[in-house]
Amino acid sequence: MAYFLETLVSGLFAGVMYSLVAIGFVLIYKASGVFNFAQGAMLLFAALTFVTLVEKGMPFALAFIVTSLVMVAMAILIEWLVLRPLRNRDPLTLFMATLGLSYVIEGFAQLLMGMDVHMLDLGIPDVAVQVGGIYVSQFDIIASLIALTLVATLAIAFNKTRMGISLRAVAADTLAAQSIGIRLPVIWRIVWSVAGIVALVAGLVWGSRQGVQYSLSLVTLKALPVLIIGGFSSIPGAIAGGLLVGATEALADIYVGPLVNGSVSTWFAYILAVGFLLVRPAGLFGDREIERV
Amino acid sequence: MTVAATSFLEIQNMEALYGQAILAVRDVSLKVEQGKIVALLGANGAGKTTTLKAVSNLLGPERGKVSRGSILWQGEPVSGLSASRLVARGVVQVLEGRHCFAQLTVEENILSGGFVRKPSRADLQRDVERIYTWFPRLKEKRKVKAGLTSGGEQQMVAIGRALMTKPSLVLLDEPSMGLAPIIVQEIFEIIRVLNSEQGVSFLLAEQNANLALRYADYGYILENGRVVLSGTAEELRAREDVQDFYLGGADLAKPH
Amino acid sequence: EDGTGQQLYPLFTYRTGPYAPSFIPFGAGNIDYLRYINEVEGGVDGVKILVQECETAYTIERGIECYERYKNGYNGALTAAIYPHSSGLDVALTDKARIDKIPIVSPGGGQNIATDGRVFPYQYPLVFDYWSEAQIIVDYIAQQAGGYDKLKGLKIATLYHDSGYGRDTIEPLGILAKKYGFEDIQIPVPHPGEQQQTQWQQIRRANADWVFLRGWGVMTPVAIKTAARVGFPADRIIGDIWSGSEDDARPAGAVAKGYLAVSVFPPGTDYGILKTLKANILDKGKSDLKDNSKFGTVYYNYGVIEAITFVEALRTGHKKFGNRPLTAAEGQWALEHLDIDQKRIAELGAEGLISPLKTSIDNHKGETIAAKIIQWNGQSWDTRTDWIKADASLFADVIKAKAAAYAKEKGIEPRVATN
Amino acid sequence: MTTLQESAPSKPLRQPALGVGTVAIITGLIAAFAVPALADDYWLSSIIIPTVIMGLAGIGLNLLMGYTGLVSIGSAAFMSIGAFSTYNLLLRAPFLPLPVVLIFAGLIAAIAGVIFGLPSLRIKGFYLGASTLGAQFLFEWLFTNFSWFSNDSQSLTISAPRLQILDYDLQSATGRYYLVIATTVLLIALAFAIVKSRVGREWMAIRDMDVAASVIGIRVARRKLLSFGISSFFLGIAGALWAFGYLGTSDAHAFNLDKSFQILFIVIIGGVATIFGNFLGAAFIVLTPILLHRLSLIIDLSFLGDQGALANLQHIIFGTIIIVLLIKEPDGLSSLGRRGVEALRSRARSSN
Amino acid sequence: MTGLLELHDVSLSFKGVRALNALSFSVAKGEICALIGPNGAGKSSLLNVINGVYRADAGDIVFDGLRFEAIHPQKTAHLGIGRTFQHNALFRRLSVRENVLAGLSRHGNASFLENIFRLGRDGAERLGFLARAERTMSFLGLDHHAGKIVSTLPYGLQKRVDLARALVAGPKLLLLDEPMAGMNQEEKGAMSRVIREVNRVFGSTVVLIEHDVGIVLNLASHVVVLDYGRKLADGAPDEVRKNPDVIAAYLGMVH
Ligand SMILES: Nc1ncnc2c1ncn2[C@@H]1O[C@H](COP(=O)(O)OP(=O)(O)OP(=O)(O)O)[C@@H](O)[C@H]1O
Ligand SMILES: Nc1ncnc2c1ncn2[C@@H]1O[C@H](COP(=O)(O)OP(=O)(O)OP(=O)(O)O)[C@@H](O)[C@H]1O
Ligand SMILES: CC(C)C[C@H](N)C(=O)O
Ligand SMILES: [Mg+2]
Ligand SMILES: [Mg+2]
Repeated sequence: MAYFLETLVSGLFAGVMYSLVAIGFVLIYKASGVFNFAQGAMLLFAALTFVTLVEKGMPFALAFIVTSLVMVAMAILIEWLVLRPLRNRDPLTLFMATLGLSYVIEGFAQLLMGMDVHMLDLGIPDVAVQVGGIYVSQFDIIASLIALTLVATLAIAFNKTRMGISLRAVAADTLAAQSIGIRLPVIWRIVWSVAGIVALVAGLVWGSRQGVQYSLSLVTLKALPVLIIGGFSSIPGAIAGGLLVGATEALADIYVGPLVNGSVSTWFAYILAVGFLLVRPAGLFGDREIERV
Repeated sequence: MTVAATSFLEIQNMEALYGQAILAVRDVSLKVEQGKIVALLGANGAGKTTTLKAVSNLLGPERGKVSRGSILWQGEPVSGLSASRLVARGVVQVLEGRHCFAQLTVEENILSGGFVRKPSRADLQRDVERIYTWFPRLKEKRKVKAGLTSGGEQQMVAIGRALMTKPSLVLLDEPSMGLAPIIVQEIFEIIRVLNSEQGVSFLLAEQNANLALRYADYGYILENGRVVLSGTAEELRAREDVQDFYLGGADLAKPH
Repeated sequence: EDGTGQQLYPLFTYRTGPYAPSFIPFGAGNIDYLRYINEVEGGVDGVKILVQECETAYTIERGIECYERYKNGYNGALTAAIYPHSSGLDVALTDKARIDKIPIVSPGGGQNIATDGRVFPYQYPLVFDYWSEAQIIVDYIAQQAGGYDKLKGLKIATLYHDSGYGRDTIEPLGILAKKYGFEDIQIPVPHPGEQQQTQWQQIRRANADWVFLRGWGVMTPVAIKTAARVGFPADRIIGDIWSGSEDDARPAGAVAKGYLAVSVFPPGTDYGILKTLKANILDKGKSDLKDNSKFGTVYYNYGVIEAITFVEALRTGHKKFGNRPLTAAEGQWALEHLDIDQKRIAELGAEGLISPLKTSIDNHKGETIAAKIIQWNGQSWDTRTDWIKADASLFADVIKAKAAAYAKEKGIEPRVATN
Repeated sequence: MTTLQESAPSKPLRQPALGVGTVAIITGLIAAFAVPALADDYWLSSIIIPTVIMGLAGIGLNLLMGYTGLVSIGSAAFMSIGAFSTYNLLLRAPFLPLPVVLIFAGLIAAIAGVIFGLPSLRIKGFYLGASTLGAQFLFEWLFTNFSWFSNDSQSLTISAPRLQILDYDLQSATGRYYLVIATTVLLIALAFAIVKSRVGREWMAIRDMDVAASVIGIRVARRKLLSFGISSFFLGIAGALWAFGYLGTSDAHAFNLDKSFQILFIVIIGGVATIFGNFLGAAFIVLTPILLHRLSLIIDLSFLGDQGALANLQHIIFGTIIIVLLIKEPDGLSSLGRRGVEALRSRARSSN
Repeated sequence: MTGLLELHDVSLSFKGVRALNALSFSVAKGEICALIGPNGAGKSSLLNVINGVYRADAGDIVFDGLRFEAIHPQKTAHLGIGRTFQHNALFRRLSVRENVLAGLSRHGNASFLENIFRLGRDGAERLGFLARAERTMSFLGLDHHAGKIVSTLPYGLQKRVDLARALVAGPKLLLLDEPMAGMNQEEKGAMSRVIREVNRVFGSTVVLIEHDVGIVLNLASHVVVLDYGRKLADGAPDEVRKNPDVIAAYLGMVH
């Protein structure tokens, strides 16, 4: 039982880590209907930029600000070079473009900053302490707090602010949004910038776990089932989906894995997600596609 | 009238293309004077929508462009202004068909129209309430996602949203399409009120020529992308050819 | 360019993807040594070496493409041997290599069963192999426990990279477990290994005494970090030779202190050949390294060692066939008759870097297999033990039997060892 | 209503198929005789064969995505099923001739396709796309975790046990080329037959507006599953050819997510809802990296420092080309071809 | 009352919105019945319930003697219910001919293998389909546009293609959702004639939603008025027009 609990708890924490990555996706999807596969590459890029600056002797806070600015610059470039020429194109084309983009960003990240493994120490102890029979690390708690804060802030921003409404309006109907004076380029730049900064946060958390290196860009694949379950367009869904995926995946790995001689973590979350979709076709909190005839 | 006569919106010999090759508007010249309601009539595919989009700079997203001629808004070429700048300068278009933001609630849709002006919270709320007094039906549905409302309700949302920008010229594309007669009348009454009380001008594309000419001051008739006829509303209504073609046989035209 | 008169060295790279950080220094070690041979020594017995890169991204599929591209040489330069830099690819190429008659060389990796050169004429798991590694690990643990008899009841968990490379120790550990009575726990980590929470929980739950970490790339630092999170002590984890570089331990941060690893490619710059390379290549700005601090690291030195085996094989071949580029058939003969003895090692300036290597038709791996155990002190590696030799007789029968079975299945007539 | 049924159609039934037909025959003849004679081994086995096979895989996905409007990001999984089925059938049922094995392998993939197509009855768009990743990861895992599928080979690789038809050995580059090209030609013909049939029309109807399709009586669910089945059939055979007609040796990871993305690129870049466009897309995917590599040999790029930088530069260029193509050729490369043909035709006309 | 179509206490709601509220009425075989009412009254929803796109919460429907509570849209097609849509629901990237041919799907009985390999029943089916499609297209004056992709056609023509697609299968009941929206008077007149013709020549019963009251009163023999999902009036056109409730809720002031 204790073991079960422990697995569950550590799964939940792992889920929070997935959520951190998923949030960036949701942002862009919600505000532009683009399924941004380059999110992983952005994460890598942000984290690499950050450690490179830190290794050059920059203090953490400054490095964070500078990296954020770099991500904003990147957002502006992406809007200008990719999104604007592709506006009003079908979502699949945009998805493919973000795939192309991920090659470009990954390439640049490594071209500019090398392929070494960098150590990143955020100064948060990542050693387990026993709390009521289960091991928890301070790092997990802080990561969860970060994720929750991000989610809360972004959810409020999206639902309550003018900017949020404009973002959603653009995603719903770009032409109509333009017709009432919403400026698409501005909106896109903002969303991609915010997504870039979220990527930086996620990149730092993940990077301090596994070192900052190419593999960071692969965490996208972990975030996808989270998105499916939570709903592509729901920010709270990213958390809910993350927790669900994290917990069930951990349990499955422990209890099912041995039966099939191996770890099931590469696919389990996906199959779970498919099962989930059969019951709720737009995920837990996603907007159902509105189709009226 | 004399001051206002300096033209507000002026289109000169405009030609418009879609995707480099499809000629949608061949030669359109028209004028909207301040404080007037101008009707743009014509059959399906005559080029009404294209003309309106050319004015509001929304052809770009459809891969269309103005290839010849000019469009002047208060003496300034619109080509130099972005769609959003135009809105800020008082030109707003209500798109044909129900282009509302499906995933946003009715109220959010309406609110979104107010953002360009950057009003205060209180002002924004007051403006929304004003829209609700015109379209009480929308108030009932304020929390409903716009995509789930009926066709007519969506049309009202689109108009209400555009009015939120406090325009001085509204480009209204087929407002009557799919609306119940009572709503159509309401909408046209609202147009009249806005026009007379607040001096808002309208350029109105309509199939229902009969109705449009009843409210308009002036009319243009398009055929195959050309202006073939223009005149004051009374003149047009009086002409026999117009009667036959656009106002329909008397039996069908009169609602009762 | 024209390669006529040159010897081709098809360099299978993975400069992109998750394993690039490992490859980059060992690619550089290779290239630097060959540059040195070409530019300072004027080639191998006068024969210049043409290096052609081919990116495999550590995937088998692309590796096969690379193999196809270079198996027949390049612009007139001849192929004498191919170094796939991946055990999985090594295995995958077994059949093709037999048909095409191209030697496949995997120093420090490859398949142990191919030690039997009578059945595997084209496979060369030179220097070291993972079965021996398993043996050495068990040896070390026994040493720590106070003797082989103390192994009984111990629990040794192997956390392996789920690939051809990673799976290679399952069988020998099974055999060893039976022999010594320890409990053998095998836990796979899916590629690339950036999440290992549940695996480590399993390890803790099983109350493992030791963990044999058969990692690769990002898997290693994540393993060390995750171990710390579940409270598993670092000094009870013994890394594989590919989990034992500076880049494996350093990113894990402070918790890596005490982490152990098997070492066959000793780090350091204090060897004659490294000094030569530094003077002739590195200091002249001709090194393939971008980051000179990687000079003398585990992976760099591995690259140098690998290149030495290639060059020495060519030399062996030249003695028999004359000083000209070797064909694959000649390369195969040469690889089978390698004899790098202490004297030659001294001439090479590689004392302490490599141990003697002598191959024969019977033994494609080399006769003595040994490794040291090293420990991470937070900054660098300290050597913990002297060379621990793997007892070749232990698996000899198993290997023979397996090879024979393989030969039977494939219809291969084992060669007779006549010299 | 009977009156409507009886009278004869007012227009000829068949559209003039002359153009397509002749082009097809000429291409076929070139493929059969000229190509193997002109191309050397390297070209044949490293460029032409993979292009053709990937084009075939593209057709597979295009039938699903371009014609039925169902997005799949897991196409490579069905290729792997085809490859592993072929391997096991050849190994375990030695009496079966190769063509029969290929068809069976396609059918096995088709069954898997139908099963993994079931979610499409409930979900759409990216949700569906993302859920097909389930197939992608599940099969990659299945074929690596259960060594039975690779006959317990230690590296979990499978290699062509025998590649022959009626004692004619197809191991050589030319032999493999003939195997690939013959299979592909047959499957292209099949693809055309399908999309021109009622089935194809109903697929497109579902793609364009599924509610309306269902309201007019199209059996939407069955048609979607059929589409998954047929698409996977093509992919399965393409997978078998990839493993044995091209690589010779393969493993489950050869059919990883990257391959699925490549197939997606082929469809989008080649042209959605086209058949021949897939081969243009495939040529792009196969040739671009090779050309970039060649280019790097010609142009002096030493200022970049090292080969790793070069690899990254190639990455960047590849990504950029993809984006540029998406921007400049919204309808895919096939429209480029169509424009070319039109230009030629109009020139021919004007010179008359 | 026995009609071709009968509704008994049909209700439908969406998250609190009552789109249909215990609605009952009957449509006689062979008549043209108009459905009018304010926007959002539930007219389109009603059509959607009848042909299975929506599932009623309560009540049942009798069509041609068959009683059902919920039905799959495909099934309704096979029963002989045809339908056009308020918002364009054509197969955008297909030609006019293909759109119309698709409308015949319910008559297809060749298996997919026969269809693909052009075996067995496919030949007859193909010829039969083409013949029927051509007839329908020429009946609606679409023959000159047969090969065009529908998304390139003007709106009015698209509406006609929609009608052709529904008509080609020979429906017993034809549900038309605002077939004349966005047309000018002349086009509306033409469309009215077509509908009357369809009703007369093919004997299809028609249920029609239309906001142009002039047209409706001219065309329909039976008018049902909905408001807030309830039936406000039901009867002959002239009665309905004079009904004060209808004037207040729908027609508005007479100008
Ligand atoms: N996005 C587009 N791409 C290509 N052609 C278009 C596009 N939009 C309109 N057209 C064509 O341009 C011409 C004019 O169309 P427009 O929409 O301006 O007419 P309209 O008068 O508004 O007609 P309606 O009454 O049907 O709305 C038509 O022939 C139409 O087919
Ligand atoms: N799919 C749906 N989801 C939620 N609400 C819906 C849905 N379909 C219809 N409704 C609601 O049902 C009510 C009736 O809508 P319906 O479309 O049937 O009206 P209508 O009478 O056809 O109006 P119009 O004349 O404007 O087309 C509306 O309030 C609408 O919001
Ligand atoms: C360089 C390689 C031989 C190492 C690798 N881990 C393998 O054995 O596959
Ligand atoms: Mg229009
Ligand atoms: Mg309606």
